[in-house]
Amino acid sequence: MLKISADKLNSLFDAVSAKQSLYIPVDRESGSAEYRKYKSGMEMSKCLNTVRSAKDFFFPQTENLADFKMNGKNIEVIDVREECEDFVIFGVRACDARSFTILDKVFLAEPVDSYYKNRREHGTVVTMACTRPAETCFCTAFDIDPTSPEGDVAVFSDGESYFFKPNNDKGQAFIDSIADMLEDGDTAELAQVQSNTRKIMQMLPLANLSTDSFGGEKLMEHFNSEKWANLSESCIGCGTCTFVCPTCQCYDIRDFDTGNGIKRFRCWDSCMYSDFTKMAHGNPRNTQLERFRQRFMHKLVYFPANNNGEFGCVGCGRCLAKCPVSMNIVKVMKALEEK
Amino acid sequence: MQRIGVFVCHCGTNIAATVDVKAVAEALSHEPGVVISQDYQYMCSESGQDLVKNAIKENNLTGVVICSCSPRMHENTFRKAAASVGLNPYLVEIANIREQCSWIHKDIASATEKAIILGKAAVAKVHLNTPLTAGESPVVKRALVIGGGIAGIQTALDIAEAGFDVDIVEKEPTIGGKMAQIDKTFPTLDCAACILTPKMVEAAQNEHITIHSFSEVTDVKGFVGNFTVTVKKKARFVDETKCTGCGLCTEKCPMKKVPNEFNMGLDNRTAVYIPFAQAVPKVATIDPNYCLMLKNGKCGVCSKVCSAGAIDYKQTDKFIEQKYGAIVVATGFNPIKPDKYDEFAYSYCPDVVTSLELERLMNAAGPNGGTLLRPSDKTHPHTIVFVQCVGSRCDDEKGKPYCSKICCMYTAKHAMLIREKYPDTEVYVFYIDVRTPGKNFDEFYRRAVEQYNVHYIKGMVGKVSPKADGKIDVQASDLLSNEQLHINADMVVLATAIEPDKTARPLATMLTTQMDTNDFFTEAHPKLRPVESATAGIFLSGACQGPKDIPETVAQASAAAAKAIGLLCKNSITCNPCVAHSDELMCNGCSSCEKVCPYGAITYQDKEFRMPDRTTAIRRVASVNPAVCQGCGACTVACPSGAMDLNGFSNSQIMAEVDAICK
Amino acid sequence: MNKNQKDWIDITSGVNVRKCMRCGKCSATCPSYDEMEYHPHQFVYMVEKGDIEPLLNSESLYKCLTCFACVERCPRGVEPAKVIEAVRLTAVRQQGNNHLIPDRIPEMLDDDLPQQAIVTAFRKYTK
Amino acid sequence: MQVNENFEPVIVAFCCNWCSYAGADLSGTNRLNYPANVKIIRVPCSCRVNPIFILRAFQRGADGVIICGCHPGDCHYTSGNYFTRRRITLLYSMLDFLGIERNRTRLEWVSAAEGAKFADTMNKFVEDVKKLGKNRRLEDLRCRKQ
Amino acid sequence: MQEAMIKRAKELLADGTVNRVIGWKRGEFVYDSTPAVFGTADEIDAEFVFDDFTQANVSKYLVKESKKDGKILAFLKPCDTYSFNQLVKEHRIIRENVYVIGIPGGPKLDIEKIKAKGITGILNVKNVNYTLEIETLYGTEKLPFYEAISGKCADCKSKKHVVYDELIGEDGDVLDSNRFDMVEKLENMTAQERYDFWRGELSKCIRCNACRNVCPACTCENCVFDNPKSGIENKAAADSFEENMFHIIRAFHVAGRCTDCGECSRVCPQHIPLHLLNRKFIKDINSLYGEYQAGADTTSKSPLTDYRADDCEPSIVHERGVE
Repeated sequence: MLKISADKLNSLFDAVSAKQSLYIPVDRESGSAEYRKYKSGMEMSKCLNTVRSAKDFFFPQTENLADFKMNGKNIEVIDVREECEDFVIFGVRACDARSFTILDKVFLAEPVDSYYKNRREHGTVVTMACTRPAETCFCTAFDIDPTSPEGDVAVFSDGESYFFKPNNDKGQAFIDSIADMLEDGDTAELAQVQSNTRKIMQMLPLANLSTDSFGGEKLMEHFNSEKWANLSESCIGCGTCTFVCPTCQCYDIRDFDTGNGIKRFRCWDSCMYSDFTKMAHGNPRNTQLERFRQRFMHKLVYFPANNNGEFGCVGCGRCLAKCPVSMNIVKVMKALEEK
Repeated sequence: MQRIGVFVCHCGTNIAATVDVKAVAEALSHEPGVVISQDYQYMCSESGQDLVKNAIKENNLTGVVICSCSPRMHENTFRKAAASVGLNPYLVEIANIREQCSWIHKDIASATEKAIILGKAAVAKVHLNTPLTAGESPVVKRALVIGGGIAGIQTALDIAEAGFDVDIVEKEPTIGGKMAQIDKTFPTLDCAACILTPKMVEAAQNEHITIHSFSEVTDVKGFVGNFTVTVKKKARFVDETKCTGCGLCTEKCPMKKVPNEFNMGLDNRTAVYIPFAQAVPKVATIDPNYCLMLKNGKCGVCSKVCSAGAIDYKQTDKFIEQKYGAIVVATGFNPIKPDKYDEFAYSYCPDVVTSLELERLMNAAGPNGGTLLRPSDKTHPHTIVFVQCVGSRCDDEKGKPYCSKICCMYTAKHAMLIREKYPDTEVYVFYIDVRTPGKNFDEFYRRAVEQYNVHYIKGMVGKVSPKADGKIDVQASDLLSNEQLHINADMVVLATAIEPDKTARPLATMLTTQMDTNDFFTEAHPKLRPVESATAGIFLSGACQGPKDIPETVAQASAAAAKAIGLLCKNSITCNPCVAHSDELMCNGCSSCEKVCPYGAITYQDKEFRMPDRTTAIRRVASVNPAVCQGCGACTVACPSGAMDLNGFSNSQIMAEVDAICK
Repeated sequence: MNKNQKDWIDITSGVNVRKCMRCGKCSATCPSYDEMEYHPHQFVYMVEKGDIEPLLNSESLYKCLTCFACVERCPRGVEPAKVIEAVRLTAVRQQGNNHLIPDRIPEMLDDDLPQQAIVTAFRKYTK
Repeated sequence: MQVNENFEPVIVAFCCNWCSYAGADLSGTNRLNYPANVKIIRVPCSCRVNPIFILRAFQRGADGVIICGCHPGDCHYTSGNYFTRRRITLLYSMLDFLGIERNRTRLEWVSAAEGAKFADTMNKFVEDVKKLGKNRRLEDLRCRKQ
Repeated sequence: MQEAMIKRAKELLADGTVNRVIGWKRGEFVYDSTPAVFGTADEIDAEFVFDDFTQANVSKYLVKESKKDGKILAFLKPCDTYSFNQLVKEHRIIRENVYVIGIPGGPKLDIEKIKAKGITGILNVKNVNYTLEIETLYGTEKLPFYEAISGKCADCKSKKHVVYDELIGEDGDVLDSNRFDMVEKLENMTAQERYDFWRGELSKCIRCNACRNVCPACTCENCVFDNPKSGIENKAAADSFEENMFHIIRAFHVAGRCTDCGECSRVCPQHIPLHLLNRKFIKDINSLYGEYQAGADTTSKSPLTDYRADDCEPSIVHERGVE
């Protein structure tokens, strides 16, 4: 496998960012990490994951869709779409990499979301295999192997070097573009690292979390469960879980009157919000119980029902860490499992 | 879809000279919703108004924008014009392009640009205007006067004269107030009782006036035109309807050592008493703190001698509830007690008296039958010192920061009366300033000095020391001769400050009216609305609003009556429709709005609501009484959820104006 | 007018002399009145005018017993005794002028002098 | 600071109906000039001005916002401007805390008789805002004029 | 403490004083307790937890809970009692329906602080003489207790319970905290520095509304930012202005009502120091209009619904500090 020694990683970043935008996870002062556009000298974060997921690159929180201009009493529609420039996201974890597959099922299915597609086509996802999973990780429950991530290119580290493995043509092209900086490497040490990580994965507190009792066929059983009342009781109805979630894909479309024209934009929405699904007649989901149930039913039942059994969760653990009241999908799954 | 008409006025050349009115009309014609945009020489003229009216009719307009002078000039004119052709008057907006544009700018280009922007803001606002209808609220044709002094009596008589029923609530057993205690009045020196008591009788006999003596207001609900007031009639243990006022009980009552309030405690009365001979109602009252029967169940003399059978030891407080359209506050004043001023020896020297005490000492119905004698040894005083500004104009917690206004004049009166009746008496008046603004006031004061030879000394008394020989050493400064004086006096009279009655503050709370830091009621406007409180339907009469002499009090009493009559004449009150209203679905009942409402227009109700989850819930929500709300909008900002909004100046309307201006 | 001196007296006394309404109650109440060339109300008035030099040169400074009767009775809270004290301090601090020297106090004592005055004097001049 | 002579700020003035709006009228009646940049919005009382309106103005392109009300103690509604004074003092202090230039905001008391004061106040305010230049710290880029 | 609370809760359930208990429920890990209502002694025995990580302020839940049938037992830390009182004052909580037991407050631990030290795979945290022994998948780590205490506890304003029906443990005092230090530090910066500081912070905002939804002062039926009729509704900050707008208006709406409980900063997933905005208002109110602590009582007038004729003029903002 081609590799680069760890001390040369930044020169690789310099080379990549000279040709296209490069985003890497960077530590913030407060200890957490976020993706930033690479500038020379930036250190890649050693954190397991960023607070916000990598979905932002393809599905940003707000996005201008179109403009309307009023000319006297006439309205002109202006398409604001521009061809997206090529960019690379480096250091995406296996969970976030899987989330793109899930988002693709939503946005690239007919009718194709051209805004999403535009970004997806121009983005190269370089993933990074995990070596130090956290107690909140449960990606294995969704058949994700964090030691061998998906993405266009997978990168592995044995501590000394970074190894590059292409997962598809786009990945191969990326490796080709940097081939002159890479050298052949011995992957023996790497295998050892991978097997160590797999052992740790089995020791994780959530290692035994099972999805067996979920899926499309469990609809009525779970929908009518009496446990929702108790589970949703503590939910404060904020959108933290949805906004840090790599797979949540709901959005709202709004018109903003700037005073000299209308900007139509979309922005993330959260099924936890009281005005989600509010329509002219009112709102079919009026209580936090219904909204709370919706979020988890969607991830664990409705989504697999429509997508060949694939769940709408990748086990990244962000919602476990960030929920203000520590109510999360794991607690929901465990509660619903109990008979 | 809105159909808005824009009308740009030239105002002769007032506007047209600096604003290109044609350009304004042209520019505004392109605004959304505008279907007609015209300019005219004088829009406020009859033909100009006709232009607007015809345009409304012909184009079926839903909103009108007039670009003209200040809305303070002609808003009403154009609203009336719109209303005359069936357009709700509140769908008219004015863009002020004269006072706030053409008159202040010289450059035609920038003035025109600004006029267009102001016009656009008005168009943006009128898009969001809603038809408003002035609500009506019925007026109960009855007035309540709180306080039965000269102010209350005068107000009640004037209102009754106009044919409306009036109730007087007086906390003492008789009406009459402070004036009844006064001997003579300045500057005419006529007898106070001679001019007051006929008015008291007139009030008692007037078919429109009901007097609730020995009563207090305990609760006020409601709002202008429709107050509900609870009055407590305190038990007087005498049936008012039976008592003939013969006074036999007061003669026979064995308990004769009760300090007589009417004579300022300078003599005694009986436990069952009639405050004074001309009391109205002339009904006896039993003082439960002294009556032997009520205290220990042994006596019953009054009951035995009363041929009318009016004595009722079992009587209890009674509460009566009555509706009123208007309330007049006439709670009056009291002189302060100067006992905190050790240097004046008031609390331990009986010959140091207050001016009101002197009134009683000199009064024919007073403790000495009208002969001025020293309280201590009943001898005739030969040297009397008057001390001015006792407790007035003070910067400390003992006194009052204000001038009590009446002391200079009544002291001149006292000095003059004493000099006239007892020419052998030397009278000294120590003053800081002599304040005599008033008709014939300064002349009166000068007469005291020039004709009656009263010694006016500029300076203050520093110490009053009673001496062993019964004389009083008065140590004072004479600032003009720059020396310290010692006067060997027989009596010292303190012109004490006056303060609002103690009942005023709790009453103000009940009435939701405002008070200043001295507990005087605050008038709605110090110049233009001096007899109205800021709370609609509550009027102020007499010294409860500030220190006043009798003529001023009577003048204000009649003014308050006129205002009350003006209200009572109406069958209903047209309310300002630009008032606040609360969206009950949004209100969370936190009470922030209520706390900032200067009018007490906001109340809370527990209301049942159908909740989104199809259950019903009882929620506490605010509601605004449109008859009371004056439309300031303080509540709209206090409300964090935006449940409160203001008609005519709604959040969305103001934001639309902001947007249009910043565009 | 010596503005600095006036400001200094305003600051050291902490008194706002403009609050005085010229009622003269301070002088009316003053036990040392007859001893004084300038009386309490004059102190206040003259300080307000900035006419301080005559006060500094007057024996009246030392006649004030600091009994605080004027402070107690002033209806406006002007505190004349503090003004006098501040003027006195001004004089005391002008070394070599006419202020009293502590050593000379014992010889000035006589039986008629109130006890309070002695105590006050010691307090004032032993600084 | 450099003053851009060509910069014409957008100034929103909220004036209470009873004092300041009348004061503004009076400055017109007396032909006292002040810059055309100032556009007045009439409100019943200064206490009607919601902080949201002020932010909204900045969002939409205002460079300065001034509120004018009756002098404390003279409020037509007796207490409205006292509430205004507290609210707006705190709001302005908060804007200052967030690093928004303090001279972009002002609260002044102008009575119905103070036509001259109104004009002076506006002249001074416009001058101050001109020194600051365009509002960049509290604008909404989407609303910027193209 | 936990045992004493459980014992008392069961007693009060048993004697019928209350029919529910609000407290905290044990989570998946050592640190992730969730506020919860318990209906039976068995539930309490099984899941009730109170330890160094139970930080959440449960008073806001009582807005709804106090309107249900029967009385609920609430365990309130000192800071929570201020929120509770303020909500009672605003008629949001029906006081009679809540039985309040005052319990000792922090300092509580913040797991995010531990994680920020690079410690991951946390399986257990033990407090041994104020040194945290943190058992992880990658070995045991040690950390001084005070390096991991929650931001809201570090600036604790009061250990006093301003309302309670009974106390477990002792009542404390109002503290002399340094909670305004950071506000002051910012005030002493230049306007440009302050602007840069806040841009840096507020640009992180993802408008998840956690700060608002957890805030005990934010109990509007419908927030202006959720209400299309308000004209300022927005779901996401599409522009830096909207970030400013949301946080300025939110802080303004709770000004004079915010008890400084610190929940907003605790729950912010992006660690924005939102409490500084509220503290700025509190500091201004204290210095301009007299000391005021929201929630300290249920009768006083909030400084924004009150005034004095001699209040300072707004020009004070222009005159003080650094431009």
